[in-house]
Amino acid sequence: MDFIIEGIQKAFQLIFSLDREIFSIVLLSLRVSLTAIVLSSLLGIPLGFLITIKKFFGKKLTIILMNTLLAFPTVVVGLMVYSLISRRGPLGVFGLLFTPTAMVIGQFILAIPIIIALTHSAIQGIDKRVEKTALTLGATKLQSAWAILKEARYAILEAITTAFGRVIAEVGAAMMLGGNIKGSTRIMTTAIALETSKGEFGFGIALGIILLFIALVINIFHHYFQSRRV
Amino acid sequence: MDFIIEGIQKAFQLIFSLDREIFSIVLLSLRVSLTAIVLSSLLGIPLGFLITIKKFFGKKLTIILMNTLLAFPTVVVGLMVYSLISRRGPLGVFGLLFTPTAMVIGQFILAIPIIIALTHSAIQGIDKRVEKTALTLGATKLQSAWAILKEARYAILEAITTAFGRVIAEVGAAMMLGGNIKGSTRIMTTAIALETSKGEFGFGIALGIILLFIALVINIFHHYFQSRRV
Amino acid sequence: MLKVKNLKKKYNNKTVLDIDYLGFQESKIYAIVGPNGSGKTTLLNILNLLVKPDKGQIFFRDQEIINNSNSKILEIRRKMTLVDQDPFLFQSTVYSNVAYGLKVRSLSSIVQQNRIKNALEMVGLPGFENRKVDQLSGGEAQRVVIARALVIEPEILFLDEPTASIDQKNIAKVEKIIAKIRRELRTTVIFTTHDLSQAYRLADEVISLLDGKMIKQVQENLLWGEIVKEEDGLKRFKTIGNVKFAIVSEKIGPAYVSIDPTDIILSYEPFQSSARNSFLGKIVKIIEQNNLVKLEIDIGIPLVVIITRESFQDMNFNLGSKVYLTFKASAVKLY
Amino acid sequence: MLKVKNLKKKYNNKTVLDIDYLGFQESKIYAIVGPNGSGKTTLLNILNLLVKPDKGQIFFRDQEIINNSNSKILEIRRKMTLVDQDPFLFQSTVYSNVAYGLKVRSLSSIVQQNRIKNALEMVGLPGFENRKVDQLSGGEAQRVVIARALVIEPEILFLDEPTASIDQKNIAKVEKIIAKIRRELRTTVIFTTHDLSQAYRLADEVISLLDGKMIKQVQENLLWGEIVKEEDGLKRFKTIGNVKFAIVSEKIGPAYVSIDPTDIILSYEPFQSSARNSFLGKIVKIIEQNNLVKLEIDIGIPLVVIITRESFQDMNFNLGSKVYLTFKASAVKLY
Amino acid sequence: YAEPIHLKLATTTSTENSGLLNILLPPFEDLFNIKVDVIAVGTGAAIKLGENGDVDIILTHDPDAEDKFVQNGKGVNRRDVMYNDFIVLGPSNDPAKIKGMKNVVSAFTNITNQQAFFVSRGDASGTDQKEKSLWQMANIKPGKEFYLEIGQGMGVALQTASEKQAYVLCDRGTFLAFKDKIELEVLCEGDSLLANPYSIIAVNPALYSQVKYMEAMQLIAWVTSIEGQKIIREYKKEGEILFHPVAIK
Ligand SMILES: Nc1ncnc2c1ncn2[C@@H]1O[C@H](COP(=O)(O)OP(=O)(O)OP(=O)(O)O)[C@@H](O)[C@H]1O
Ligand SMILES: Nc1ncnc2c1ncn2[C@@H]1O[C@H](COP(=O)(O)OP(=O)(O)OP(=O)(O)O)[C@@H](O)[C@H]1O
Ligand SMILES: [Mg+2]
Ligand SMILES: [Mg+2]
Repeated sequence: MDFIIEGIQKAFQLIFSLDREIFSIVLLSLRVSLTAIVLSSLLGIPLGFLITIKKFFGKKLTIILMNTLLAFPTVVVGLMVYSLISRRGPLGVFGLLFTPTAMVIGQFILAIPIIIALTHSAIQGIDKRVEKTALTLGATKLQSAWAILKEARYAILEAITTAFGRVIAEVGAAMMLGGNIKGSTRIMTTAIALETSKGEFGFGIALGIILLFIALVINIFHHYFQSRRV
Repeated sequence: MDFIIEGIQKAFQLIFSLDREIFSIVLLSLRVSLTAIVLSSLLGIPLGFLITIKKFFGKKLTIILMNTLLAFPTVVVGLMVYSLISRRGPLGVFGLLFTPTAMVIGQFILAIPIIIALTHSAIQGIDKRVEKTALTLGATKLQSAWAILKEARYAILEAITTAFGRVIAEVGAAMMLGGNIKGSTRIMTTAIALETSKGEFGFGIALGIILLFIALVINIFHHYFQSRRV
Repeated sequence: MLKVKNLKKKYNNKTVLDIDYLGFQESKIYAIVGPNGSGKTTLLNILNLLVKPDKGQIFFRDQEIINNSNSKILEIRRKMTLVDQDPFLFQSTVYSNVAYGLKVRSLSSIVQQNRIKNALEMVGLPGFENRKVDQLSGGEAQRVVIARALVIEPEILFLDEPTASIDQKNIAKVEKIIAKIRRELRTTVIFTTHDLSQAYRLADEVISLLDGKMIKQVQENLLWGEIVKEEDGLKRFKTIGNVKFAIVSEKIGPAYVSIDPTDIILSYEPFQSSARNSFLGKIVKIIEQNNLVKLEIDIGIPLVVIITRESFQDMNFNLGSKVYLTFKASAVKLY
Repeated sequence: MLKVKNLKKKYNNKTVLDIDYLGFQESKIYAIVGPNGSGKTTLLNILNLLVKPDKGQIFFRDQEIINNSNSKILEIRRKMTLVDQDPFLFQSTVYSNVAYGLKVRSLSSIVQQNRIKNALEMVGLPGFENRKVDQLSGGEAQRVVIARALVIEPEILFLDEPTASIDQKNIAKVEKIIAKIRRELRTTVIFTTHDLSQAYRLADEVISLLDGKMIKQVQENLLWGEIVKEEDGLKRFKTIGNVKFAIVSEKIGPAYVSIDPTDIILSYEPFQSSARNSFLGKIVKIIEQNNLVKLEIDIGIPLVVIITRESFQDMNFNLGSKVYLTFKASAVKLY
Repeated sequence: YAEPIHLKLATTTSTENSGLLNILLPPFEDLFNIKVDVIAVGTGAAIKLGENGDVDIILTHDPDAEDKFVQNGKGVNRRDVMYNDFIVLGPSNDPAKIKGMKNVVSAFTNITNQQAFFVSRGDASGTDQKEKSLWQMANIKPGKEFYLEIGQGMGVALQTASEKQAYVLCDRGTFLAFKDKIELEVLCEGDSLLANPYSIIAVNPALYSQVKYMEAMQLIAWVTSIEGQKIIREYKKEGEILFHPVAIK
């Protein structure tokens, strides 16, 4: 209990002290996770759409696999990417390990099954008449896809929010691939893990609260933006 | 790269050796995560339903908060629950720390915002006429709720799958609250973390593959069950 | 058995329903007619206790309902059912759709099966039990929805445009069903329609709605046009084809008017009278209706006139007969 | 400008459409009639290139389409549009629904605004631009969908039961629109309806479908019943009210038959002839139709008979006249 | 058999990872019918768990923090159990030329002077505290761009150092476990400053009544017993001795 109270106090202190280190950690967290989310949405939403709309061999299997990948542990994602980009790995020459780019790759892999699976279920639920109506009115394939996505926008935005929550909160891949290097790849969650292992539980909670606060601000923006567009 | 190959080999070895320890770790993972998912579904689906259907003060805020909680880092959930159930915490007398129950609590807290938020967006997308039709045909409030949930079943099952993926793959809360005690609270992900910290990357990947394999089996069952019911 | 008093319903500050009193009796058939947006669907929704009116009371067998407990409302709602204008089918089979109302009432599955079989036969869809609902044609879907309502055997059945996309053979079937359940189960049927002849053919009473208000008369001869002030200083109602009626009115501008078909007098010669409206027309349609004869007379626009069988025979009217129509300015009712 | 050859479409191994040849010419109006499930909607979907037939060819201005490239199909589909039987409105405002077809064609927003304003006025919904679509009454929604199709100014307009839930005043409006766009824009209009009088009133040609096949004749006097073998060894068609017709048929069992209203001869006295069907009936409805007169005669069931104006006058028929109907067994056509 | 009593031991990840506990504890468990639940966390977290009474006993290697733990009355009966040694690892080309140096403080000075990369755990663990104290002795304040604080465990630190071809301070046990996976070699060892002492401390039963003090004392007795110390002395990994017992001379 006292850690929570301590955590809340510390969180306020940190926020109001405008600590430069905290600030840059927060910024990096956001940069990495938002990049990963933008990229995985750009790829995942069209894929989720195609999986739902198209008939193809192995469709059911693909959907099951996507749902399975929702259970991909972050550490394992971290390990797998690590073994590709480490000095001894096939992509070692690019020197990606322990850079924000590596973290983006890890989070991208974590986010994409979520985006695909939830986009699939979002579009699954859309009235079959949307596509027909759009075609009837002269829409191209692309325009009718857009019409369907627009009808599903609420659930798709929820998919993005869910994926964002997952990656901004994940620690395993970022730790493994970024290395939690102070001043260069330390992000909110790896900082929390560090403080926790030091026994600084209150400080960990404080950082967690700041993270949630940031998520809150983003969600408020997103909600505002969403309700304006409809 | 070599870790991945090593991991795949080790995964097969482990599966076919029917290692008793691995077996009990897998079983505990499943027990904890499935319990957490059942409980959070039982609470979260009705809550998600009510949030969507009812008009109440602060509705928008509630939805934004749920979306924010999707970004709850597992370590922070672990820390917060820890400070409640630690000996010194208000619930210390129950001696829950380092038990599977504690892990269930942690995962429950992680799962519930996902279930609520995705149930909300699932029901949001359901034709408004479902409720009217059910009422018209003499359904009680509860029966009409059931009719709505049934129309949204696909997306709600996806919500459960997503939440299941999240908790079976999470490590922070389980580590903090279970303690990764060999033979009593060690689950797949904490074992993976342990092996990774030992530098046994291949073994970590092997366990990760087994975890994904289990998720696959569950998803196949779930898919089969779902397509039979429709 | 069902009545409403002082009913008011607004949407976006626009009154869409405003009814002082309306009562329905057991085992009678009521038709509600009126143009698009006149409040028919809204009225049915309120009567079926699905939408709360902003003001007013609803009585079921003299018991006030709206402010009752939820369980009481449910109990009463279970005695009625509504077939929607744009009906929704649960994404499943025809069978489980039709079974729904029985399932929520926990009826035994044997009863369910029998009733469902009967109902599907009644609407002309025997053997459709296992059809997926997205494989139905428009008219088939509409009839499934009617079957789904029939199996409940409600005391009051609301039907919102039940035959809008049903073919003629099946319209006859549905109409027979309505007559049959009234006769055999003493069901009160309240339906809306845009087919006035259907309304008169089936219903014991026809209720006309216009802009949310009940209007006394039939909507035959309901005309849309403009009230203008002519050079002679008198007000006239001008409608399509430049046909003009003398009218008694305070206001000018666009308006609905109606002329009661029984208020119009027919004659072979024009006759000098106080009635200010007199037109020459030609009979283009003759329909027998019980002891009355309904004539459609073309005076530039078609006007319906109802006269008795006797006068029809006495006057020796026939198709193509040229006749004078005479009616008072006050017979042109303004809304 | 549009024609189909050897069209076949099956659903679940049941042939729902089977048409040898069907052609549509520019600037003409076609009505497609037929009972529920006869394949009307399926035909429109195929003509609008939304559903692929299992077999057959479609030609647009003598160019085969189906096996064309996607972009070609799109180009041709953009010259037509379909108003669905159970139309879907995008969850948004009336304006953005009506604008959709213009937006996908990237028309300038000034053109959009003008056309939308005009179209909404045409369907009698001026000022509805900013209304949310879930706040429309049934008939209003149907008219929004018609407006959405009109703004595109298609060369071919398909309308699937466009007036099913529209009130009489607005039906007249929609019918006028159809006539107007044909006249002014040379649009080909192909619509389905269950209202035969509407079909004849509007269309240059009426196409009858039954069980997916085109049938030659009108669907007045289309009857459902059973062919039975009587004790005298002859086959008769038995329908409601135990009315029986002599019929020429190989098969027995349930069937549709039709009797061409012009194949029936009327007389005051029964006359001995080779025609094997003779019934006494009473005239219950008289409707003038151009130079013909359509009579409805009750012989237990209502039968429609069409005669010329002259013979109507010569015979001095009138409402209530008792007349004999005579027609040959071969006039009872079997499907 | 009666249900064994569960004793909760919080220890550092390195102890657990070395594999020693898997040899040391089973004979004790059999002998006393006590099951030891090992909770392996960071040193700081292990001490915190002890402070909160969530474990019964701790086994750590951070003398300063341990002193404070005992001074604050949270822990009682601290016993030194064993020590192992730290070593300085680095890339084989050894840019700072410290290979074979005995004096670790001057080795550290060389590393800074050469502006070679150095990976620090930066997680306030025992190893981290030791490293900090060495910098202090060398009178150097690291924290430039060549000094990477990663805030993670020893294994990752080795991995990182290998990737960056940097120097790193490491305990011998972890190095042996990672030897094959990294491209680093031992460059500096043997300084008495590099000793890494482990202590075992029971949680004060006066503060938390439910703490299993008796069993904790039994465990302390076991690891400091002749048999216990023998097991420690004889535990080898990759043919090398890892820990040197100190409880019994
Ligand atoms: N949810 C709503 N919000 C706002 N206005 C509404 C809503 N529902 C209906 N209306 C308006 O209320 C009026 C009455 O609608 P109602 O559906 O009762 O008409 P109706 O008589 O059934 O018409 P139709 O013949 O077209 O079905 C219409 O003007 C309609 O636009
Ligand atoms: N997707 C489908 N799968 C299987 N059968 C279908 C499907 N769509 C239509 N049918 C069947 O095909 C037949 C023709 O349907 P269609 O919708 O073309 O009829 P329709 O003439 O438009 O009828 P209505 O007047 O009821 O609208 C019907 O028997 C219908 O049940
Ligand atoms: Mg309506
Ligand atoms: Mg149809």
